[in-house]
Amino acid sequence: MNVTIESSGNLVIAYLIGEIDHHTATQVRDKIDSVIKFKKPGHLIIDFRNVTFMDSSGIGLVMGRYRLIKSISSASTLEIKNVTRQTKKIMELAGLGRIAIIKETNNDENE
Amino acid sequence: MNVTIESSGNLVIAYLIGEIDHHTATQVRDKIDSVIKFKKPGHLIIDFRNVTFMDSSGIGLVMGRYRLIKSISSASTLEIKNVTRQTKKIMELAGLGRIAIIKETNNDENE
Amino acid sequence: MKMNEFRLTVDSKSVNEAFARVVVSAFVSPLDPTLEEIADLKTAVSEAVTNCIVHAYKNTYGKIFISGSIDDNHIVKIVIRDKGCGISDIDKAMTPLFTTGEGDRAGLGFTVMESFCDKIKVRSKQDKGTTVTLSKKIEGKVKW
Amino acid sequence: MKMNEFRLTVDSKSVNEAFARVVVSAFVSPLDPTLEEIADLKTAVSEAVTNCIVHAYKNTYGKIFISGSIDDNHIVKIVIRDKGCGISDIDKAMTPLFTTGEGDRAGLGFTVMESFCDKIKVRSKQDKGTTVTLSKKIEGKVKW
Ligand SMILES: Nc1ncnc2c1ncn2[C@@H]1O[C@H](COP(=O)(O)OP(=O)(O)O)[C@@H](O)[C@H]1O
Ligand SMILES: Nc1ncnc2c1ncn2[C@@H]1O[C@H](COP(=O)(O)OP(=O)(O)O)[C@@H](O)[C@H]1O
Repeated sequence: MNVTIESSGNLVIAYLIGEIDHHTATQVRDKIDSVIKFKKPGHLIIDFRNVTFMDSSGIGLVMGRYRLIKSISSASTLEIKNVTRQTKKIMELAGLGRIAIIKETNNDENE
Repeated sequence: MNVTIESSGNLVIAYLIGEIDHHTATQVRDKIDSVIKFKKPGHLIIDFRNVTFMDSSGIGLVMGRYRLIKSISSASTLEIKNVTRQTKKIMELAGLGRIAIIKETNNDENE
Repeated sequence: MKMNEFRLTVDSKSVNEAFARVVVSAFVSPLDPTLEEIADLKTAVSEAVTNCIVHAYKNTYGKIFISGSIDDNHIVKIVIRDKGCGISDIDKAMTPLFTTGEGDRAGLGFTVMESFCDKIKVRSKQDKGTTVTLSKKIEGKVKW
Repeated sequence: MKMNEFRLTVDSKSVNEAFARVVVSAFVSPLDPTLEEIADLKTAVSEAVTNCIVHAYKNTYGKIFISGSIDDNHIVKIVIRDKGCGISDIDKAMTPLFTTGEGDRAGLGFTVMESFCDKIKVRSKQDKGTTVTLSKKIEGKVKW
């Protein structure tokens, strides 16, 4: 499986794993969405630390989850964490910074 | 390069590296042979610790070096060291044990 | 002059997105590419192959034809061809964020291909299919 | 029933021995093969592809046609075909240690293919070419 999900209180964290493409994104999406719909989190973190490859399907995955949490509550926020060099290039191209707080790898881990 | 060679006194050690197939074996052979012809060793060790793949071209490589040292001096001996699981399977199929002393990985390293 | 080339045919199944990426990266590996060059090329190929599956053969199955060549200037050319629905307006299709896809398509496939390769050429004919040609020079790791 | 398949054409250049191995191992990877299954299959493919380069197209160049399929019993079939010189006596060619090759050919290619696969079929016609079909069931890693 390409995702592990943790949740506590108002927060859901999705740790993506391996290669994120159209093939794997479908399964990842379904798994995250079922948790979001159940937990209705105010804050969603998507962690990219263990992503070894990502194409624009990964962008679609992030934007789709953003739309979903916003549709549940317009105050919800999205954070993208531990972005690696290759995934960062695609996120910049997509302008994901406009909808999410993006934190790169090796940035301060504890908050 | 797929081989590093050390020599001291009567001994030549060839450390094979990476994938040994017909493509790489040609270069490896030329490099080992030029050292053998120059040093005329009484004992040749071929070390397989860092071999990640080998097909029957590796067998040809070993047998050819065996013939070469024997043609220089019939008293010369060949030793095969740090054989991994996959390379061992092919060596057994080829009966390399008949011409060389074969030592597997994790066998006593110091002699 | 071509140093090496290949031709590959696969089914329009999403499992072959990863397969195509590995094939292309293995093909260029004799050029000793940097990690970034490999990642860029894999990403562009992944976009083009995904488009065949998601758009060209939407609701159906067909073959995807991938070919590659390396010339003596280390320019890698990868051609991804389908016999699917075709694209009526290529300029519009290549506009960032434009998508006819459902669900989570971001409309960024062509944008990624353009920015991760040196050159992209798209030819298409409605109901006949689409051919995407990606070119990228592989500088490779500097040898000291 | 076929779950997936591919067709690949490469030049008879020795750099494509490694390329063919990577392609085949990427193709079967959705079956989650063990390291040993992957190594066995790669070795058998390497032998067959090398034979096309060393024997079939000796002193010349030609195309090598590789195709693969996976059926729903997880039986992988890899077909390696050349349009080279052909084999006059297949039984003799398959005898362990028999070789017409120069230098360091060990005469063990067919022996390796036979023992590392479940089944091997060789068809050949002189001056027309040779087709080697390898079959191997991939049990894969046991899922707990
Ligand atoms: N091979 C193809 N066959 C048919 N239509 C395509 C093909 N590739 C792209 N398109 C069209 O171009 C649009 C934009 O493609 P792209 O930039 O890759 O974004 P996305 O795949 O996210 O939609 C697609 O939505 C589709 O309408
Ligand atoms: N594709 C081929 N085309 C022509 N001859 C072949 C082919 N494959 C094998 N042969 C013949 O069969 C012999 C035995 O092959 P093999 O067992 O692979 O050992 P080796 O490759 O070491 O010679 C070869 O020496 C060659 O004469």
